[in-house]
Amino acid sequence: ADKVVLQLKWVAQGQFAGYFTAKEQGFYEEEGLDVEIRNGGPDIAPEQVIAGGGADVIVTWMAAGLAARDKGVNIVNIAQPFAKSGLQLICPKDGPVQTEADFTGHTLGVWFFGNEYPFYAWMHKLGLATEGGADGVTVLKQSFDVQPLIQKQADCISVMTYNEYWQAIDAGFKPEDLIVFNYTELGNDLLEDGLYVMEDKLKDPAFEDKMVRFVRASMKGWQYAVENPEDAAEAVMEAGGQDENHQQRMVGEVAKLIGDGKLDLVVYERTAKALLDQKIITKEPEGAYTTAITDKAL
Amino acid sequence: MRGTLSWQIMLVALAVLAGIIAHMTAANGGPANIGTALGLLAVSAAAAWALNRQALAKACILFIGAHGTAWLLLSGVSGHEGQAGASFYLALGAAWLLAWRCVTVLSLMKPVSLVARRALGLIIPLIFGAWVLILWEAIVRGAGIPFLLLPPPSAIADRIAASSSVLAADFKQTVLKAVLAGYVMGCGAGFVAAIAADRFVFLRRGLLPIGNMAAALPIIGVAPIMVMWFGFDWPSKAAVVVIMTFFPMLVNTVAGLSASGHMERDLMRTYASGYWPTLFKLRLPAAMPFIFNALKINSTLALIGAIVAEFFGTPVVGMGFRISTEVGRMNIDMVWAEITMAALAGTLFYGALALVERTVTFWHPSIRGG
Amino acid sequence: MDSFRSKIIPVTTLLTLLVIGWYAFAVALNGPFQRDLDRRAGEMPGQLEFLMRTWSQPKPTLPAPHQVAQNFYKATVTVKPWSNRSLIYHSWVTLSSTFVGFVFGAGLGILIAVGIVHFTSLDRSLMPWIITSQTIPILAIAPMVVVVFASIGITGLFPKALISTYLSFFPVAVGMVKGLRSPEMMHLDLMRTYNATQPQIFWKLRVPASLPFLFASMKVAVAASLVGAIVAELPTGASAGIGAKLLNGAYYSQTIDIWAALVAGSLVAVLLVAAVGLAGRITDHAMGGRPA
Amino acid sequence: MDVSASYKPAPAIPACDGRLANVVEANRLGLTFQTNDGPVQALSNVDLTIGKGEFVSFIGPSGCGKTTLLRVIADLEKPTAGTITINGMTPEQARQKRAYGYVFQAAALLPWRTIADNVALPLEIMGLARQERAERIARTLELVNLAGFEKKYPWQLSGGMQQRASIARALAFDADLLLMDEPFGALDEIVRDHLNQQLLELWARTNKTICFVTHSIPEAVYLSSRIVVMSPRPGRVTDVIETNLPRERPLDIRETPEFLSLAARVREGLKAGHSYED
Amino acid sequence: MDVSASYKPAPAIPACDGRLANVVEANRLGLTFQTNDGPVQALSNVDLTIGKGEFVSFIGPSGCGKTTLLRVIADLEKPTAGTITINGMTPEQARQKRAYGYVFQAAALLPWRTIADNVALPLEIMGLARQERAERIARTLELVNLAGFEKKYPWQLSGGMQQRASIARALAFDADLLLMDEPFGALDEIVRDHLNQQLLELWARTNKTICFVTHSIPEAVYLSSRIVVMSPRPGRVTDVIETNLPRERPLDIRETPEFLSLAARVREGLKAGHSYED
Ligand SMILES: Nc1ncnc2c1ncn2[C@@H]1O[C@H](COP(=O)(O)OP(=O)(O)OP(=O)(O)O)[C@@H](O)[C@H]1O
Ligand SMILES: Nc1ncnc2c1ncn2[C@@H]1O[C@H](COP(=O)(O)OP(=O)(O)OP(=O)(O)O)[C@@H](O)[C@H]1O
Ligand SMILES: Cc1ncc(C[n+]2csc(CCO)c2C)c(N)n1
Ligand SMILES: [Mg+2]
Ligand SMILES: [Mg+2]
Repeated sequence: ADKVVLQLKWVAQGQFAGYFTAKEQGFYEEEGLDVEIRNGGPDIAPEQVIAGGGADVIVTWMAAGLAARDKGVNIVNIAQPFAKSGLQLICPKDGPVQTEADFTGHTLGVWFFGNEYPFYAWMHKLGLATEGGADGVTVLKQSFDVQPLIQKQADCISVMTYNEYWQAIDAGFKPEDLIVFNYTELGNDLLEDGLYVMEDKLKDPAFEDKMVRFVRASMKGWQYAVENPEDAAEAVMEAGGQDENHQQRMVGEVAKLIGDGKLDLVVYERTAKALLDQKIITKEPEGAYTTAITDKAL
Repeated sequence: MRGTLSWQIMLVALAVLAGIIAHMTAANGGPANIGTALGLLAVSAAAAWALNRQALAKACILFIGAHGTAWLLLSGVSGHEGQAGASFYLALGAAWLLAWRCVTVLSLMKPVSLVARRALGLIIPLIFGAWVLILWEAIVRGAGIPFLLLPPPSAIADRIAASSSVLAADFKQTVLKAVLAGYVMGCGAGFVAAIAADRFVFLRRGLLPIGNMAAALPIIGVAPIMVMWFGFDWPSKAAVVVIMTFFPMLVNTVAGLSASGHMERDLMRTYASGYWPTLFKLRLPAAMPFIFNALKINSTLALIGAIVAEFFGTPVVGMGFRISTEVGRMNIDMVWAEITMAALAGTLFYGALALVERTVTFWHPSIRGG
Repeated sequence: MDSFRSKIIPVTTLLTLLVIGWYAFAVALNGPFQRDLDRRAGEMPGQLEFLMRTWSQPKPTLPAPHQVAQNFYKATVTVKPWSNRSLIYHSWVTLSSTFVGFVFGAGLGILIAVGIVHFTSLDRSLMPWIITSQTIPILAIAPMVVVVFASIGITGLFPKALISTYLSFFPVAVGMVKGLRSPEMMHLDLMRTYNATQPQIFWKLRVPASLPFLFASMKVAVAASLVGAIVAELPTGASAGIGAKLLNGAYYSQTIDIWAALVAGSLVAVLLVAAVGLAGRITDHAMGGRPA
Repeated sequence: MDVSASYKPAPAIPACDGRLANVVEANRLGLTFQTNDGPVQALSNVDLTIGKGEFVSFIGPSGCGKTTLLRVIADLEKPTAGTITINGMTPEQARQKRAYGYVFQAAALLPWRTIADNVALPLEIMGLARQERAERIARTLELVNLAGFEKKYPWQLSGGMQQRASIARALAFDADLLLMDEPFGALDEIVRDHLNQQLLELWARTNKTICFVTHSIPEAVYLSSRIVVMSPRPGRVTDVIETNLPRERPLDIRETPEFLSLAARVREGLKAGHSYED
Repeated sequence: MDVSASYKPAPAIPACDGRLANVVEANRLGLTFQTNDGPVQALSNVDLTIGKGEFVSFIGPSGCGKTTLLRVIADLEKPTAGTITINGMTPEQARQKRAYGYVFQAAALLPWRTIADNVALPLEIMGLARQERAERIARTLELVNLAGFEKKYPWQLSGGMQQRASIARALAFDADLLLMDEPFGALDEIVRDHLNQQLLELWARTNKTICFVTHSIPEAVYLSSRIVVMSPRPGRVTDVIETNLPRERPLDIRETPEFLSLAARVREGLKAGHSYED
């Protein structure tokens, strides 16, 4: 079997259920692939891993992927399992923030490490400064969890629909206690989990073929996971996930974001433009994606 | 020394020979200047060997030979990144050996004048450090190591120059606020705890085991909690530093307090000296070498602690914040710029401590010489 | 064992005080959120009921001791020791890389100290850079280190132990340099009159004289080594080890799990430091151990 | 040599047996050290009474327990048998009242203090004013002939000078009871004679009680009002000799027949305790 | 007392001036210490020749440079002026050949070694076999009367016993040149006499060269073939006295007129170097 190393963006969890399922259900094996899935973690940048040759293919967000490409790491999007964004900002209803207009002068929790681009794009659109002060917002680099909200250290915090949102609920917030700003609904969404490989490797037809099979099996895995969240959660647990109930719920939520695996060029253009507007990338990205793989695979 | 051929020079000769062969046989392309570099190496090695007796002249020649070669090689590699061959590395290695020889010659020199001694004390580590950088630059660029894994020092230097205001703000946030406050409080708390444990047997028996537990409260677990308790700004980082530095101070002070001699303690007993006078006049001075041990170890731990603590909830400024964020943004040169700042600050702080130590524990055999 | 018995009462007293303070802290820290919750639910619990609630939140800011104890008990006694859910298993994983890292770190530290004490050129050129090396926030770049190693195919215990080594060699090196230089001048003179060789002076004089410094430093080093191992477990994507437990706990806001893992980490620390202390005492005894 | 025999025995030292004025009273004192290789009996059945103003020398072979006895008096060692009182108090109480000054067998100077600061140490602890301290330091350093070495550190002095600094330190302390453990061991004859005379003068002037360990028989006889001869394994008192020499003692008293016969008696006692058969 | 004057002066020690057999030769030797408070001239213009098999005593007031001179001979201190050779070699070469054994003024025992192990230290360094070591240890500890204390640690011994252990250590080393810095300072008269005799016997038997620092005039006269009197600030040699006593010296030689007149001459020399006017 052909060996493939997949580097995830984060720890084993429902967010990656498709890949775990594909492995568990033998979809990769059917394609003649031997896939090793490497979990990520805080401060593991998949882009760095692939640049160092530590992986064949990575899962990362489009913004981070384009930023890395801008820095000379020639990675290419070969498939886009997540069609929609799961990012949102939540604020307690009894807090000071009710609408976008209330942001000024308040503290907002944001994840950094390449996850901050959608937020900055949004603030850029709203015309809000992010250096603090009375007419801007104060940005707090948020930890993994929802504590800043409980502790009232931030007026609003970032959550993923499939993860931290439910932690807030678990902690005792009721859905009706929360104001939710969903990036997708606001039209601010930047593309999230996609599959990326090094551009020069892709020139090798054997590698390309391997990726075709990989994407095909992965999407099959996602398909299966969406239809069988229990099995998918089980596969996640197998891979070192924590808290089975939570993973099941996560798979269920992630399922709502999954598309057919093909990159939606409209959203791609928007993502690229937002990054360019904020000077996160310095030039119009070229060749940052290929549809060749998905065309063959799906 | 003494007229014999040192092993470094012998190796240089071998490396130059091998380099010439490799250079002749290598395909065209690759870094420029290698021929010139090999020539310079050969000349300076021969001159150093000939000048066996005059240490200063010899050191100068070695210095010029080594660093001239380095300069030639580094300037030759630009435009040819990742194309270095055997001859390049042989020349580099030979230059490094010359520098090593230079350091050896310098450290065998025993100048009489104080100024010259001080200068030597600076030059030697600087040459060593310069070579860490030269080798790093040459290998990274010669082998074409991806920028994302390890940027060359020159890129880091450029970045430092370009982002000095950001670096200054981060330095202020992390070092001047969190580290200093935490260091002072942590060392102070460890010290006071050690005295308390020394004063009261009850506390000694109870506190030390519990202190041991605090030893390994891993910052990674403590930092989020401190953020919960002290907010996301620098006080929570200072708290982490306090926890990090507490234990080394406790352990060393406790060890130091039992370092005074038996006869001296008996002497104080005959004066019916109370606990405190004995502590201040005998046991603390005798404990000073240990306490400085802790202060030195802590000076580096404090920096690490504050930086790591900034991974968990911070305002968008600070060295740790910058490091983790810029890794995510693939600005690895910025990460190394921050690391350079941290290293510089830490080394200076440590050096200052070592100076204070020399004056405070002038009487200890380790300072009087031994 | 006598010293053990004499410690029991003070340790338990202090621990009791600690626990009481902890409960109080828990009320203080969990109280505000509990009040928010109650307000949102429109409830008005009594004084005692309120206390109970602050001590039984599912994701408290500061879990009450009994919550931690329950969790700890569950994760050690009721599960198979080698299962993924057992803190014993995770502690063991961390302990083994700590141990490897510490052994290498202490060895390296001693080696460096020996070099520095014997070669002025090393003292002059190496020492400043060893210090500098420690001011590099290795923990901050631990992920990069792990990435770099993974990219050349080195994974598993080695990168973790490497970070432990990096953190633990320094205290040992600094302490040993001091210790190896601490023999009395008169004793050094004595060895000179015997024309003792450097190794003889080293083994018969410098080493015995340095032992108090060595053991004090090793206590610090073993603790640092543990911190290093735990931190290194975060980015390796390791699913085993106390660090992985802490990370998972943190990621899912499971504060009780975090604290249970912290307790496990502390116990490991106590164990390690006590082991070094014991080794120190045995050595001291073997060297005539004059009572203080 | 001008040997003169004209000295009269001095009158018995007053209050030598008076209950009230006794400074040291030991009854069947014993001390056993526990060592890695079995117990060592350092003192056994020592009975001893020292009156106020006496000058008592302890002499005995090396290892017979002289230092140990002094340490028991000074409350640095607890007896394992018998009782001892100092000025009617326990040694601990006496120590806390700063009843005595102690000169150790080794100099025990603190390496981080200059000579002057070392002498100042007990004075600082007693809380004397700077002025008073400076004066006492100057006086006692002068007395032991170390004026001019105030600013040196101990390791910059010769062995004898260190020992003299330590004597100066004890004298500066100025307690009523002086415990001196071979203070003049490392000094040459001339300095020794000088210091002997200084000590006698001090004793005469201040009526201090002095317990003095020495290895020199002439020194013991020259200085003391009473000589306690000890013998080892287990350490015990084998002879107590009253010297009855006058308090005023010029150096050449050492050549008088009384002196020589006393010395001979001490020597006999000493020999008896030795294991050498010569 | 049975004073007998029947001893004849011994014949001049052979090779005392023979160029070849000189063990120590110092020419205009000087040594200045740099201290925080100015230079201290410890030795100045010292000329000294010691022949093979001589027993030379150094005597002089405390701080006059005796220890420093011995340390220069032993290559523990570098002279700042003049030259010195040991057996025709530099002190450094001599030290490297293990030409001498040194007894320090303080005992300098390693606290973590038992007495036997302390004596074993130089023997281990010389690489002697265990068997040989054990034998030498037993013999020398016996010599200094410390048999039975092999397993004790230094802090469990009295001051004098520690000093004796240190003497045993130097004797076990068994070098041809013995440098002894007040070895018997902390010992009582009886032990001292005993050890003096032992040392003389050893000297006679082995023809070692011995440099001996002492503060006791009788000891210096009793032991030496030559006495070097020194005086301080700056330390220099003021007198060199040949004793010319026979090599065989019973203890009571100390009461012969020759002895007493030698002692008086040394005392005069010593006094001259002192600043006391008495
Ligand atoms: N390391 C040193 N630094 C500065 N001065 C020193 C040092 N060692 C000795 N001296 C000085 O040198 C002089 C001679 O000292 P030395 O130890 O040789 O005397 P000594 O004759 O052995 O005296 P003693 O009989 O008291 O032992 C003294 O004045 C002393 O202060
Ligand atoms: N701390 C100790 N532990 C065990 N034994 C000890 C200790 N201190 C002293 N001794 C033993 O007690 C005995 C008496 O010792 P002490 O020091 O009183 O002798 P000393 O009369 O002062 O002899 P010196 O004249 O040699 O100083 C010795 O045999 C010694 O070995
Ligand atoms: C330091 C840090 N970075 C990101 C997240 C949140 N997070 C976890 S998974 C994920 C989506 C990426 O695939 C995001 C944004 C966090 N909690 N902490
Ligand atoms: Mg004694
Ligand atoms: Mg001396």
